[in-house]
Amino acid sequence: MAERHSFGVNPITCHAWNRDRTQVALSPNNHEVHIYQRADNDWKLVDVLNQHDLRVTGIDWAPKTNRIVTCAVDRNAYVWTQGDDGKWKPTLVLLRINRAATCVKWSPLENKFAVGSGARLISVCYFESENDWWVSKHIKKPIHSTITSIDWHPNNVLLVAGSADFKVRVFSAFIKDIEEMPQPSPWGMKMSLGQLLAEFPNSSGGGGWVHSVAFSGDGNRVCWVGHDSSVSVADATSQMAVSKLRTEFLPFLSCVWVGPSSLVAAGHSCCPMLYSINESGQLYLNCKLDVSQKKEAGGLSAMRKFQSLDRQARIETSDTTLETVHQNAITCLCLYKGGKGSASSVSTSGLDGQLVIWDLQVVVIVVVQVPLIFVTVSLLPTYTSYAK
Amino acid sequence: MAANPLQPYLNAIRRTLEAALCIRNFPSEDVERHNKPEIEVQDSTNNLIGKPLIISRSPLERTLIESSINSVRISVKIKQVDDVDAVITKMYMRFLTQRADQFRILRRKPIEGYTISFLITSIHCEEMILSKLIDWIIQFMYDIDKELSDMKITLSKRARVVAEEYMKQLL
Amino acid sequence: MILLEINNRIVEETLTLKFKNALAGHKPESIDITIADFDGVLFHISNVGGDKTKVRTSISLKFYKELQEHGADELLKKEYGSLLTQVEDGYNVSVLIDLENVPQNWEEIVKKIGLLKRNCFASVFEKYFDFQERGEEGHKRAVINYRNDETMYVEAKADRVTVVFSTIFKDEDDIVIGKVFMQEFKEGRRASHTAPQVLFSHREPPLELQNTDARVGENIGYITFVLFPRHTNRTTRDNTINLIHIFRDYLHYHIKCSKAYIHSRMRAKTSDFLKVLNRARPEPKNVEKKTITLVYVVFFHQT
Amino acid sequence: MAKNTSSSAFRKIDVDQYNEDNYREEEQAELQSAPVGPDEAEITALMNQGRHIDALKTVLRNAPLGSKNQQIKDNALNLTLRVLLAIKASQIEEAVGALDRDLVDVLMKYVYRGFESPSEGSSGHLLLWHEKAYVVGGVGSIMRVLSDTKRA
Repeated sequence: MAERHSFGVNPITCHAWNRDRTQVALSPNNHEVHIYQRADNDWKLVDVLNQHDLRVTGIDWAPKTNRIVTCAVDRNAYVWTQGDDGKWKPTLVLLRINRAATCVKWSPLENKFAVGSGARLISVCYFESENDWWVSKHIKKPIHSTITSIDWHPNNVLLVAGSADFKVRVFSAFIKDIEEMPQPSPWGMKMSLGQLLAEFPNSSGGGGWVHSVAFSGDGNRVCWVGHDSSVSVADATSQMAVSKLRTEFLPFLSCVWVGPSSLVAAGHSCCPMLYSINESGQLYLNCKLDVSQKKEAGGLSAMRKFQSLDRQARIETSDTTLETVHQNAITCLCLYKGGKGSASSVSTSGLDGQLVIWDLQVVVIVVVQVPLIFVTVSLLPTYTSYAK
Repeated sequence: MAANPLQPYLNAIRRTLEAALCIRNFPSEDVERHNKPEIEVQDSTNNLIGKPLIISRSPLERTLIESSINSVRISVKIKQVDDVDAVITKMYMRFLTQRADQFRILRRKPIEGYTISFLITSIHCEEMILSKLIDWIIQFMYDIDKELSDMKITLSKRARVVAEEYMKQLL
Repeated sequence: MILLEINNRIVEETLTLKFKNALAGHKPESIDITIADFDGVLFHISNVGGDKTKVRTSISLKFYKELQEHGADELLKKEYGSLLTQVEDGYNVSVLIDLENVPQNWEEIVKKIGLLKRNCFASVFEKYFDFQERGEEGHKRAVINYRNDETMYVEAKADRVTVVFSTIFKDEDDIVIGKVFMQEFKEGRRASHTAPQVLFSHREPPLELQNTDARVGENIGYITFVLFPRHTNRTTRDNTINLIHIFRDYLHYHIKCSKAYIHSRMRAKTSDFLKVLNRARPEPKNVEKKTITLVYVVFFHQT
Repeated sequence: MAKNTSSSAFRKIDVDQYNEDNYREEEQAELQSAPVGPDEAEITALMNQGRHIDALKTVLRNAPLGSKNQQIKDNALNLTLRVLLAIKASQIEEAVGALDRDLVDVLMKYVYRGFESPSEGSSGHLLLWHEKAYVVGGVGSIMRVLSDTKRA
């Protein structure tokens, strides 16, 4: 269920797969982007993109056109195209922002991409062939703080953005120069650039920075995770009703749809979790993807270590490795196999420098027909017999 | 350690730390190309700062945990009953804060009204194993409390020996 | 090493060496050394007029004039007799030893010269102990500025002699530690009910010195010893003088020792903290990539 | 000749506040109308009848979290603390068990608020409440206390 690869000790900020998942682009928490080629069980470094001079914050790999877009704290973004000699060459992007770029996403048709930034604006960039560079148009109103995460609607026009002012907003990112007016969607009629179609506060409690947002496969739902350890889904087709689940775990840092009504969220509790929506539209915790040596509920085991220290008065606590596969927060979650409508596995990377691929197949199918308890019980004996 | 009186207090602090230390690398919104601990930036817009939490064991002993999106400031007020406590604590804290660079997470100057302050940024959370960092802070608070009372006891023990030795000669 | 030595060890060792060489017949070399002692006292051992066989030891005390008023010279004459010699300029008392004819009791002489400072001090105590013994009241109290801006007062009453030290604590932490010590001195009587009564007052002088010009200040402490006849009679007086005259240095010496002790403890504990904190950093152990496909392949738990 | 502008006040203007993009507190106000807070008589009555758990539920249910009026908030805080301190240590587990997830979050907010002004003995008791509330609410309830702008 979990295929685990480590790239050293320092954190991986973000990663992105190419189309056939043979190559991955990831940034080791510095200004470089490393491209690894999978060689059965091992990873060979094939290329290093170092055009940025400050930490890279976002990478996105367009599968069809095989172009990588990276954005960094140095307020720049670059679109990398692979020359016939296999080398990646950057092309200039005029973001026109005066703060760090925080996240970047290709649009479904890969003819434009959006970059969220600390300048309290999103710049939507499209290619201008006359001078062979990417120009951008800004979406500013009414963003009040840094954009933390963005995602595209399948119709290539709508854009959802989560921000540090506790709001999730759906904008239109329609660029008239390169595309024609799309037909209206359940989100709203007016489609001019920058038009605010919907705005959701992260919680009635009025707080919680939004860490990650995502449109569902069919584009009718938006899910997001907030700093108040919550997972929320807003449904355009049912009068923008928001179903919110305040969990007891540590806050999640990223979320992605893996089915029409199920999504995976992962974050500080180092364990990716599968959430689903029941018929009446209520979110519930489906199961945890990390069942390795699951001894007690999520959250850090420091509490248990402290008690054992306290009970046996052991001065030096043993090497406190967590039970979960990831030893530190998960910061990036991508689809590995399958699309948003029906993904079969996802990949996570985190501050512990590990990249782990989780197979949802084993869990998702079995869970759908069979109550949860039976599954974990059936899994445990096969698993525990193999345990050390 | 038998059921020591500090236990519930330290447990509560541990849990609050687990929650507060969920921070991420967050470039500054106010200053171009800068990455500042938002908790320290005075004029930072208040949406990046969480609610400061106080855990107190008695009116004299409390811990203030102020968290923000990319940094956490933990300030501890250590019980000082009389001025001997105050002097020993002052000497100890000056000693530690002079070595703040080696400690990396120790703040040079404590927050107003507190004895000692830590400043933990996202870089520390990336570099260190979080549970060990929390264990260390809890162990630090426990040890400091024990160390200060030990020193006070040994000081008065020394004084007694010095006085008795002198007076014995004067019969 | 809790009690301070009252003799000056360097003076003793130098003179012993001189005598030993002389006895062994070696040719004496020339000597000119200056030695410092508590309360700004200076010793100077040198040859008289370049004559290597004559070794003169001189002592200078800033407050010698005040001691003279209380009969310091008579006491020294009684104590050192023929050893006294023409006073070296810049010093208060000089004693001469002749290496050519080494007296029989030279060890005793060396010991006595080592106690030169103590004997200078002793004069004022002896005088007031005698007053008390003879029951004479009403004598003016002795005021000795034994250190700049620190004074010692000795006063005789019918049944007791009170000695008051005023001392300055340069660092305000020292006052607090000083108080801890003085608290123990006050309770010293618990250990032995015959010990003298000790009082300590911070900032203002004690009652005896109310209307005098005694200094008042934030970092000034007054220590009062109330000595009873049992401490000041003929037999025990010398021992009492030995202890009382260095009390101020004894107190400050132990304050500094306690601070040094606290620092050593802090240093040890801090290095502990640093070691444990550095262990919180994950060491880049050679984590080989182990593929764990849970369902089929056996799960390796890396050690 | 150039007139010397002696005053340097213009240098001290905080320009940022005029940048309307900056996050401002007040437009959060319109979330819902602020409740008036629990009414004292009802709570005291419940307490006298010994129905402490119901008293706890009522005081938490209408906690004036969003209200801008500090006076209402302080009254609610004192009332809640009175209820919390009245419930004996042995009963705490049972009391927390009777609360649903949202009320545990509100309880946690009041526990932290209670820590801020410790009267004698209150902190020890609140530590117990904190532990039991943590068992049910998990670290998530502390996250809510940290991140919600509508505070106890």
